[in-house]
Amino acid sequence: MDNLKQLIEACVFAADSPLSLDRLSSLLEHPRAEIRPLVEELQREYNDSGRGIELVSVSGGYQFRTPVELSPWLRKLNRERPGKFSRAAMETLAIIAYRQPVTRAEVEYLRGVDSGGVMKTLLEKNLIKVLGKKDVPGKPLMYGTSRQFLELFGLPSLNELPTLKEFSSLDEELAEAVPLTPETEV
Amino acid sequence: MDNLKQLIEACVFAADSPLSLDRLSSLLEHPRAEIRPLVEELQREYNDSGRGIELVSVSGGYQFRTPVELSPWLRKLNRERPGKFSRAAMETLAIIAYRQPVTRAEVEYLRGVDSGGVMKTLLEKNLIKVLGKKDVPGKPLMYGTSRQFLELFGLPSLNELPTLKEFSSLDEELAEAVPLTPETEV
Amino acid sequence: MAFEIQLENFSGPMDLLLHLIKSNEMDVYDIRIVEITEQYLQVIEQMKLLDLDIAGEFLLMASTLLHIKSRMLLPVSEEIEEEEGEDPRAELVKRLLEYQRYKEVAELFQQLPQLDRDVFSNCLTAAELISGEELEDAQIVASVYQLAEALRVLIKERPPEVFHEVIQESLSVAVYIERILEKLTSARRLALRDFFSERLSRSEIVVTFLAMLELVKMRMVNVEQVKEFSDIWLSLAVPVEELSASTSEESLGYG
Repeated sequence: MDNLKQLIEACVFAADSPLSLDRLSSLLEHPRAEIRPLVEELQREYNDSGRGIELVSVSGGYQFRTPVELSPWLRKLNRERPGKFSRAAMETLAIIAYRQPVTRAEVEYLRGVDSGGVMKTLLEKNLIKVLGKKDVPGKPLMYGTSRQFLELFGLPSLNELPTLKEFSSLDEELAEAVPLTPETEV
Repeated sequence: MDNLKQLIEACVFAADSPLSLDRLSSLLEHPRAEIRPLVEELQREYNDSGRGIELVSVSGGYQFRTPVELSPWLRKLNRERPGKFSRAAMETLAIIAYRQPVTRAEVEYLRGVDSGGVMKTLLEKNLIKVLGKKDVPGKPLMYGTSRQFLELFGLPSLNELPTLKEFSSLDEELAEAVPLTPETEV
Repeated sequence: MAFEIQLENFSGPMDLLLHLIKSNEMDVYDIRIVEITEQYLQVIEQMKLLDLDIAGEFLLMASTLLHIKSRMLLPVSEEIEEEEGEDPRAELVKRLLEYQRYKEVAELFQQLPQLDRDVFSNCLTAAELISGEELEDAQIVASVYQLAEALRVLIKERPPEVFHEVIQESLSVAVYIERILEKLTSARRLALRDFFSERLSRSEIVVTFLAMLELVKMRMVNVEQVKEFSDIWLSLAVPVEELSASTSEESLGYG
């Protein structure tokens, strides 16, 4: 049914965050089994042909995004630029991503620095969230990464985080795929 | 040049407002005369074939939108979105979560506005529930949060609800590290 | 040996330490503690000479290093060995190794394609993309944290008020709605903070805040925040001519 494919395309396009198969299924009142092959068909159409829009799997859902290789042109497009992450922020984010659920004290032990300010910033940016309280004296809060974290880095799920061992090799691949144009002070 | 068409597609897609031929021309450093036929080609591809996305001309520029006839389906997209609340709902939910059991009058006292509508919505969404009647004249209903509330915010139990104090501790340490204004000696 | 080192280039003492170990081509598993401690202290000293504030964490690490150094120089008594394990460096090494992993991941994260930096999605809201759709309520995506935070910050900035002084002032939301609209009529667009002058009392802040929420609910005011951390901006969502008609006290239901 062609109309269903059209609807899927429109929904994924109009949604303001990645749409999961489950949500598509409940929105369009069709079983996942009918929707999945159509999504895959759309992915083939968009991703195979040097188009300006790709249909990617991210954060447990589907979303249209532009291909990485076009980024130099697209950066000029919108006035609002995202803030760059400080090294402290990235380090903290990495620790939280891999060790979640993790307390502030654990993060600070590893980094050797007070990390309250950085963690507050990450909370405000919605990149991390409170998962609960740890069942130890003082009941400290435990933190983990959020859906927005996956969206930011285009990760389909937390399982897709680069494994700690493999990153040195992955590094090289990435360096090839994305020539590290030294951020010419945008 | 196919790559130019790809770039046009990506730019129109990612722009935060409709893109005019002039803007496209200056962004992509190609004359309008080269860009226009490619835009028209894209329009034919998108608009002729019952797709879920259309390339339309709006306010002097081009923009991707969904076809009008699909809007009844897409409207549900906004409304059903879980975890997206108006400020009023968020505020009410926070009050109920932290002060439960709480009556409607108490919520309204704290918020300073009528909250019947918001609370009805929260009841319909199963995020709050009636806990019983308060033993005061008039026997008003008392409300609290539901299991769905915990699920939505990913909390194992109400005990894990972070206190405001805990959040602000992230702040205080920051203030200590960087004394901004010597408050004591003013 | 001259050090061209600036403390602020390091995200913390672990980072500095790792840098020293690497530039001395040492094995993390076998740190030459005397050498490293000396160099570390030199860096700190230089910073002191330049009269730079050295964060406590850097000093804490210095004392940890000194402690390890002294333990390594002293003959090990059995008691201490039982208490702290064989190699006084062991814990630090473990921390360094783990820290190093995350430091590398952090660098990898920097290289991953980032949304809005390397890849882009359509950044408009659903209401703008769906043809034939009127703009829905200006809804704000937020967690409980964001909301509580907004209010807390506003209240925190006030000087403490005297308690027990119950002022039964009738602060009417409607009056504050009028004030906000007046300001917005002349200025068109104002930052949220512009509405909270120094002189406002706590209750006035709350009422002003409520008035804003009410205006957003009535779709008379747009609230926007162009990016994280930037100011929140308010602007009129309706033509000025329509204002007087819609905000009389009765229509709001506030007496």
